[in-house]
Amino acid sequence: MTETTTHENHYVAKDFKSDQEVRWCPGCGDHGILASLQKVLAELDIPKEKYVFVSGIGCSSRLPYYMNTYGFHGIHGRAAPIATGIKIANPDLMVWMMTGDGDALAIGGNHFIHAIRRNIDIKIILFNNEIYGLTKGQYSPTSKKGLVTKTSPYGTIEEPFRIGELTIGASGRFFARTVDYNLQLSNEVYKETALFNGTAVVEVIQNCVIFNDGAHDLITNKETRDDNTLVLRHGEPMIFGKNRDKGITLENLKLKVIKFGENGYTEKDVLVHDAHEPNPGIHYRLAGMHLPEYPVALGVIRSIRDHTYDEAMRDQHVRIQEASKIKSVDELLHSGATWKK
Amino acid sequence: MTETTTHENHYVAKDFKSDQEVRWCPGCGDHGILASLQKVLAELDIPKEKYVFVSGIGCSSRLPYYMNTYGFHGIHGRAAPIATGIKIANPDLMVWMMTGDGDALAIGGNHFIHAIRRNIDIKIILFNNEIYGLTKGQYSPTSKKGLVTKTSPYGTIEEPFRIGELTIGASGRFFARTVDYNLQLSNEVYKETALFNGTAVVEVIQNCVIFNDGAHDLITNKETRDDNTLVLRHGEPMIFGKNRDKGITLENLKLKVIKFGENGYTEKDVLVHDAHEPNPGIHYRLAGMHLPEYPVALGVIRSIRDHTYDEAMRDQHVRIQEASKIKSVDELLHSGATWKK
Amino acid sequence: MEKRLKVIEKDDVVVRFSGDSGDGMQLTGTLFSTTSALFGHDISTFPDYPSEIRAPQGTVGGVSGFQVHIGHKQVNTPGDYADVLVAMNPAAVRANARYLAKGSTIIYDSDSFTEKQILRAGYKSDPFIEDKLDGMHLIAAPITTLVKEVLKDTELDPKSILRTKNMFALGMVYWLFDSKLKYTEDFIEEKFGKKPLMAEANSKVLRAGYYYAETIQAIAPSYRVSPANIEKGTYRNINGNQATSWGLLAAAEKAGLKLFIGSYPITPATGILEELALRKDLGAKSLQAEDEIAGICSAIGASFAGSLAVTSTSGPGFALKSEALNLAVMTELPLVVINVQRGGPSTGLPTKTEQADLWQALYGRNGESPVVVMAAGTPSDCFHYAFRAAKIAIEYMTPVVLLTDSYLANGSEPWKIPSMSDMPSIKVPWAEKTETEYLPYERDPVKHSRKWAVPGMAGLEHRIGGLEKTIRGSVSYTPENHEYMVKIRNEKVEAVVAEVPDLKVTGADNGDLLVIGWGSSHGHVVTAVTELQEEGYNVSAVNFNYIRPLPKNTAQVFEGFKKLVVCELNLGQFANYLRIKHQKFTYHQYNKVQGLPFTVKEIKEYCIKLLEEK
Amino acid sequence: MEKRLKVIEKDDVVVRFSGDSGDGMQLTGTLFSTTSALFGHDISTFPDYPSEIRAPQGTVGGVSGFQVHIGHKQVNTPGDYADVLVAMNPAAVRANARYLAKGSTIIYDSDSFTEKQILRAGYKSDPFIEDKLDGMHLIAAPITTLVKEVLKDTELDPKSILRTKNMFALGMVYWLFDSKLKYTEDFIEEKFGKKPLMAEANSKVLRAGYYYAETIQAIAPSYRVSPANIEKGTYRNINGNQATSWGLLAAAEKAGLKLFIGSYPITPATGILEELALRKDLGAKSLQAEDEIAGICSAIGASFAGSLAVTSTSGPGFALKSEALNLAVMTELPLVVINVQRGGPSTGLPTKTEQADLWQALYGRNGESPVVVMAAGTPSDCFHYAFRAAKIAIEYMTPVVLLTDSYLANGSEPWKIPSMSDMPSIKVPWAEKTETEYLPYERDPVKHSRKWAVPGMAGLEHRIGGLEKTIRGSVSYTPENHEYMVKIRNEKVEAVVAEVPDLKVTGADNGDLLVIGWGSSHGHVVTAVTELQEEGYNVSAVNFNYIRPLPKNTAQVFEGFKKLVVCELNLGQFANYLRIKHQKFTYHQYNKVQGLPFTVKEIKEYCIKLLEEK
Ligand SMILES: Cc1ncc(C[n+]2csc(CCOP(=O)(O)OP(=O)(O)O)c2C)c(N)n1
Ligand SMILES: Cc1ncc(C[n+]2csc(CCOP(=O)(O)OP(=O)(O)O)c2C)c(N)n1
Ligand code: SF4
Ligand code: SF4
Ligand SMILES: [Mg+2]
Ligand SMILES: [Mg+2]
Repeated sequence: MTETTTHENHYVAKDFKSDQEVRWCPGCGDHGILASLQKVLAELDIPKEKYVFVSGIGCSSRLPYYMNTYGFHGIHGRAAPIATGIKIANPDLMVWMMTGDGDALAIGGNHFIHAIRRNIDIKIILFNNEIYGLTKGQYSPTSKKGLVTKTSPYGTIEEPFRIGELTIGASGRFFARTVDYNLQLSNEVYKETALFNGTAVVEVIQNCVIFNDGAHDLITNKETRDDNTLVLRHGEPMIFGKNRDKGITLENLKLKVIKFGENGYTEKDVLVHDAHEPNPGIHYRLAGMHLPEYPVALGVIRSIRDHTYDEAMRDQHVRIQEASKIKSVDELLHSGATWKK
Repeated sequence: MTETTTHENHYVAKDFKSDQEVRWCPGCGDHGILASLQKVLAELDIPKEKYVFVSGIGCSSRLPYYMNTYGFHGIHGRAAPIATGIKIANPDLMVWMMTGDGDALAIGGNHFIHAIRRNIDIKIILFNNEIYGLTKGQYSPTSKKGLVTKTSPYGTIEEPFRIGELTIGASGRFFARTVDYNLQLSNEVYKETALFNGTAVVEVIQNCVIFNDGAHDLITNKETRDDNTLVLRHGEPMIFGKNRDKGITLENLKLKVIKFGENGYTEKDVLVHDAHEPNPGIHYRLAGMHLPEYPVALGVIRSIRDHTYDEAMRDQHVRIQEASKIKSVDELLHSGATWKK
Repeated sequence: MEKRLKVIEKDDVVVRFSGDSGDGMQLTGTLFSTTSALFGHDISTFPDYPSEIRAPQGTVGGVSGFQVHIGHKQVNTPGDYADVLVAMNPAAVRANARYLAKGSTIIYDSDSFTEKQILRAGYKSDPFIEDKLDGMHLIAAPITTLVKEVLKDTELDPKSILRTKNMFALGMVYWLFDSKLKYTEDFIEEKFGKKPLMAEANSKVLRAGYYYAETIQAIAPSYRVSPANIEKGTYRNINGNQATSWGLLAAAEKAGLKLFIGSYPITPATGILEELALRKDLGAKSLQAEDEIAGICSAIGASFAGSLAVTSTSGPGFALKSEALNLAVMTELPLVVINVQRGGPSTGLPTKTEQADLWQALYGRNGESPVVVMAAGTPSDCFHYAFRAAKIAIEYMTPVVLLTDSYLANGSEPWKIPSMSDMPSIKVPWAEKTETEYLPYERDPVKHSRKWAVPGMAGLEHRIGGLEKTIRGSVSYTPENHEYMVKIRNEKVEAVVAEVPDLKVTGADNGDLLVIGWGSSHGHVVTAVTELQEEGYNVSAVNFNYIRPLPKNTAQVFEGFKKLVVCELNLGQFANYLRIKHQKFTYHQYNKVQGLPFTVKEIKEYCIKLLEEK
Repeated sequence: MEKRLKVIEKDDVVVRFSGDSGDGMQLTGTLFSTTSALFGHDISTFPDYPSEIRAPQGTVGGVSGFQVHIGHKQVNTPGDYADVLVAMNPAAVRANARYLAKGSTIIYDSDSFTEKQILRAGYKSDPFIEDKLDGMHLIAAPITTLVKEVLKDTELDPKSILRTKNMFALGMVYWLFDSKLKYTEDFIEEKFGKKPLMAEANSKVLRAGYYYAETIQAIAPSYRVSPANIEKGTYRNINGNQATSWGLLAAAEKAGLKLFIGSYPITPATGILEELALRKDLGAKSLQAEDEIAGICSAIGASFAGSLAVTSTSGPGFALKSEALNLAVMTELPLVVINVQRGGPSTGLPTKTEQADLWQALYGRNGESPVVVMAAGTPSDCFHYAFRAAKIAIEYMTPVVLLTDSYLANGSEPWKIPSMSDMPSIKVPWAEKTETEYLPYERDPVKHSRKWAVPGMAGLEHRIGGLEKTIRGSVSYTPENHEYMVKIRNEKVEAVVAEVPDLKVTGADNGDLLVIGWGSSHGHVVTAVTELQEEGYNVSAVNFNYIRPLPKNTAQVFEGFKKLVVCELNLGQFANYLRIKHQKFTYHQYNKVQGLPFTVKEIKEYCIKLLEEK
């Protein structure tokens, strides 16, 4: 991606609004994500024409139409390879991928894990509403077990993927989680995402008001959210709770929620978040925390700078082109064994 | 799967040899896997006609032809959904899936993680030779970074998947690792696999003598293997080394190799393997251990009994059929609003 | 299952807006009528107010309605029965229940279906069940909530906000009918000129309704046929997806097999998976797979294991299944693939109808890959053709592709319920253990089908797969074997002609023009031709439901006519197929690729033109 | 790039077994000859021993050879040049290097290519490079190691074990020629009757060699043409996959674009990805994708971003790409899709040749999905057609499918190296920022192509995708817009006819019979017809390289002949396509589906029969 230099492009969020009317259902979490992204882009110092927004198919995948940048609305599940092709073809572009839980993890699951493994510089924003919105409400690979939907009239019988575990299991170097309408946290997270170099996966807890309303209620409503989420920031202790009286520690090889003052636990027992630790073990566990045993972790959970696929390809090209005697197709055609007639 | 009752079928390994001649290259690790599987099946008390061997495409995927049971040689990457269909259609069958690192993790990656997530009772034997054998030597998603192959003449530039991490990241309940020609360990592992109920993934360290010979040398040759591998058995301490003088402990949130007698470490510091711990954190780390920092773990690393997809479907069918008034298609056709003319 | 229906296609539709007096239904109706009239439709309207000026809110007495009848042809009445009802509350449903056409669409504000309101309307339980409307096409929309959400930042008072609900409903109806918003927007502008807040709010809500309908892919069934000589019997309403699902269940029951469906959701095919997911009571097993490839592969696995296996999808998903479909061709396993066609190419027009996947069904795979191809003609006969597709698949050990489309899938019609005892039997070609070795590719001398041995049968263990193989199932690269197998697979599919009924001609066997349709062209083609006949033209019609193989008497029927015209919703795929199969005839083409079904009128006009040319 | 070659197809082949005196080459040669003769081949053999009885091991002098010439027709000589050389050591290579035909295959025991042995044979470095054999088809097999491994459990002494190496090599050759092992096994049985250990060992090793060749999918190039009127110039050997790859590189250089290939390995197409992976020196970017779908999607992405994008595959992989290919159709982006056909359906015969993916290329997608379809005719003209495919893709903003096949991909021939300055220019239809808004679907009035704006160009930001859309790129469900777009996409592909050269007839423009081929039928069709002409028949030939659109003069050429016959390696796909496009002609068909190319003989025989029928 382009390096951030001095701030020359004085954009405001509105500059990233396209002329197409936004067609999501009123109240859909997607509106929040769009607003936040537009705001973040305006704050970066990158010329508008260098952004490409790529997507698959789904409500979430409509986002590129609303973004006044280059955009490609692909086919279902295939945003990752399309984005990969774009980034390889022109590593100067900043490539964002908009996808849903069905698009990225059902039909697109393979491309998702391979993009992550390759560590190509793509920013993946995964709108997780735990449902297929566009096709009107079938369960998705992240739907909670037992959910009644049109294709599971008696409740689903399969365990959902945990996006963070899957990402890190596929050697993910960057994983973050935010909430659609938590604009402050989202801005922070998207900004870190933009500045990160490599495959970045952001799971956005997104509400589908029509087909799965309230699926995330425990972690989004004002009453319960502070006790049910833990916002991680690099270098800060893992403290959470409405009264900031709870924290995470490690005990018997497992993460554990502790309450300060109970059983002799104090703030000192709390782990400090290190997003840059290469060993994925602890991040895997943090990303996998879920209710009711644990709070859900928000913020940037893992962020490891590693050689990216696009960088490695560029390096290889440079090295080989310097060493090779073949500089043109004519030379290629005449290389090796030839004879004259 | 069929419950193991009294031993009525007095099979010997030869009973599982089909009339087709085995066509793998002499010395190929696949021969070892085949021999071991035939031996294990003979020891189980399951009628031959209840086994189905399903595969994709690759050298490894030829195995079903050599097994005198029902067999289905599918298409590249799709063994998992074929096996899923078979198991759902007839849960009485014991379904084995033979696959390669390309078949399961390149083109078949999505089906692989979804089978694991659903926890359908399929025994997946993944022949990991870190190369595409059948197509004559292109790199695979498990090839070590930098490997020179026909499609990476200047060395690969991508990090490989670690099969164990990927499996557990996809909510895997059973993960084991063995070595093609380590028949004793393999028999042990395949037997546990056969008896396990749910999606079982076994990574077999397999040598392709033609296109990637010696890729696993450090962990297979007599000189170095004992120092480079750790055989895990449930309830036993994690001790390894030619002189059994090394072990694994947890320190600073990370696994650590210790040498008894050095820095005051003794056998007491060593972790004891608990394959049945539901929390995947420690298994994730054990499965991910790799050289040079850690020995490679062999044996059954994780084995968690959970409700399987096929069981859950059966339960749901029983429950709904008991409750429903519709018992035949005639009744269905007349259900709801009808009128007479 | 040949039903003799006089098929009448309505080129017209009746829409009724209904709600409380305060809900603004009169305005809504008027705006819709004017927009339609401006679009060139003929219209006839009928407003009916409650007798009291302010009847008690939420009661049947307080319901205000506005009915609009729009049509391509002259429309003479406001219509007897409504095809689309917009119901702002339960009372509106109650008031209109008996004035609804069979298979009509009801759009309702689900927020207003609270227990209190339901009781107030005089219902005791679920209004739709109580009034036997559960067979209708119900579109629930939380209109109140959505309107509040859209206007959450406005400074309007809550009451004014709620007053815009009618615009939301109107927006949805506009989307259903592909109407333009312009006239209504202009109207709003003018009406609320002095109240910019109100103007903006109404416009916003109107568009929100329109987009909402688009987002949830609301589709109105557009197909209606009324039986003429109605046979005695018990009837019900059924739509195409439901009929397809039930036809498969019927086949499974007849064959004594378990039904398995492995599919991935996709508009407009999802209804089949949804319906069969419900049918666990009848033992149907459904897998919502991770993608279309897994869907078909799981079905192939289930077939190998002895189920009646099905996979359902629409165009893009069908494309993804091509490779695996060939595995079924090669392993010669029974498999029913249902492709509910929609507008293409690529994602195309997901909610619209088209018949442009015929090529793909016939030829969209690598190598010589013969499969049986069929196409249903009306929503209810999807039952019949799904049953037949399954019967052929099992008895011939072959994949069968059944084509339906968006138009059939979402359309519904009254259907005379058949009795299972009248359905033909299905004979499963089970293999049996004998003295001699089981040969997986040994064939029936007539059908060329192989015998089916499934895991669990002792002594019949064997291995098959996608590589070319000998009669014993072992892999073979021998040139002659390959050529033999390529040809015999082809001949097997051709042998299915024995199951294909002769073409029935609507009209005389000879004449000036034969109008040829296939699949869902049925209704429009037959109606157009019947009308032309009544007008004295020498015209007949045939509609193909069996595409590969074609009926035996195809050439013979064609010979009776001076001209042939093929009508289809694509650029001429079936016409070209006929050129291959029956090269000697000259085919005219009448094609339409607009995401819409034919109209009777346009077919008639084209035929008259063709008859006049010499 | 019309080269005037007199194409000679050899219905015969020369095999030479060569090794140290102790390597048992004479026996091997004799066994192979007898097996061939038993199979009905005509043969001619030439054993040549070293002059000394026991020449120094490993030296050229010690080499013992046995040459066999086998053929369908009468074979009069043991052959001048070997097409296949079995070399048990470096000395065998040295001894035979100058007696090898162009593009021949060398199977060698890589274990014996140690530094010592290489030096001993008189080489200083890599024998293949030193003797300029690196353009040959080299099959390295670690025969010594493998033989030891096969016999590791035997009680035979090490020396006897090594003596069986010749059987391993023989097994491999048998696989290459699809021969039966029976005769050799019987021979072994008889010869070693009294030494069961030896008999068993030899049999085992023979089969191991055979299976090894199968496992590594050893394929011998089977295509050879020799230029007749040889033009002056610099020549090289080139095979089809290499020529394809280089043609693409040439197009990228001419267009000033970066070449991008996104592919997944599959026999016999992998060579293209492998070749382009090597070409980082020329800036080619290659992605070995996780599957075929990712391959084509990455190419579509690269195309959107301004590269000359390519994806290569074979039949099953091509099937998987169908859905995404439609995305390129809809977004109207340049894309070259190369399908190296192999025997189908399904996994079929992965190493064998066939022309049965034509339907799939033309019609294997949902909806109305027009793409340009081309087919190369000889290994070297893959260069030309790959270049042309890229030129059309770019200039018309359209996907182009280029069909080659296993026969072309692995076949090689001498090729006159063109100069890049003689290649036609390629004009990229770049969009430019102007006063008016950039309209992504605004079209060139003649070509109907749109303009190409790529990310990074300021002021041309736009959004496209797979839904139907208007000229501005915004989504549209409007019926008329859809119909317009469906038709204009079609017309754009038809407009490519402007780039298609007229058909050239081999022979007179009028006659009794026109023999029609397409793609790789070229050599056999033209040779057969030329021979028939020499024999006095009134026959001509054409071979199609442009399938969609067809050359303008197609009907005109057909009109000149009393009979037409279409020869192709499938059940008649091109013949049926011609029935659609040019219905008025009657087409005879000569089809073969055996995984093998035609032979000249069989085409001639068929033609003569057809000419004799009245
Ligand atoms: C090949 C293909 N299969 C299926 C579909 C139908 N389809 C469109 S979007 C979608 C799922 C959308 O779910 P998700 O990705 O979670 O997006 P959301 O709408 O919830 O944002 C499906 C199944 C399609 N368009 N193409
Ligand atoms: C759809 C499709 N794509 C590609 C191929 C070619 N192909 C066959 S096997 C294979 C990879 C085999 O690798 P792996 O699964 O590791 O098996 P191995 O041969 O190493 O045991 C490939 C790419 C194919 N047969 N089908
Ligand atoms: S259906 Fe759900 S996800 Fe889609 S736009 Fe509406 S609220 Fe959002
Ligand atoms: S190519 Fe490799 S993996 Fe395949 S059979 Fe030979 S040694 Fe085994
Ligand atoms: Mg979703
Ligand atoms: Mg492998």
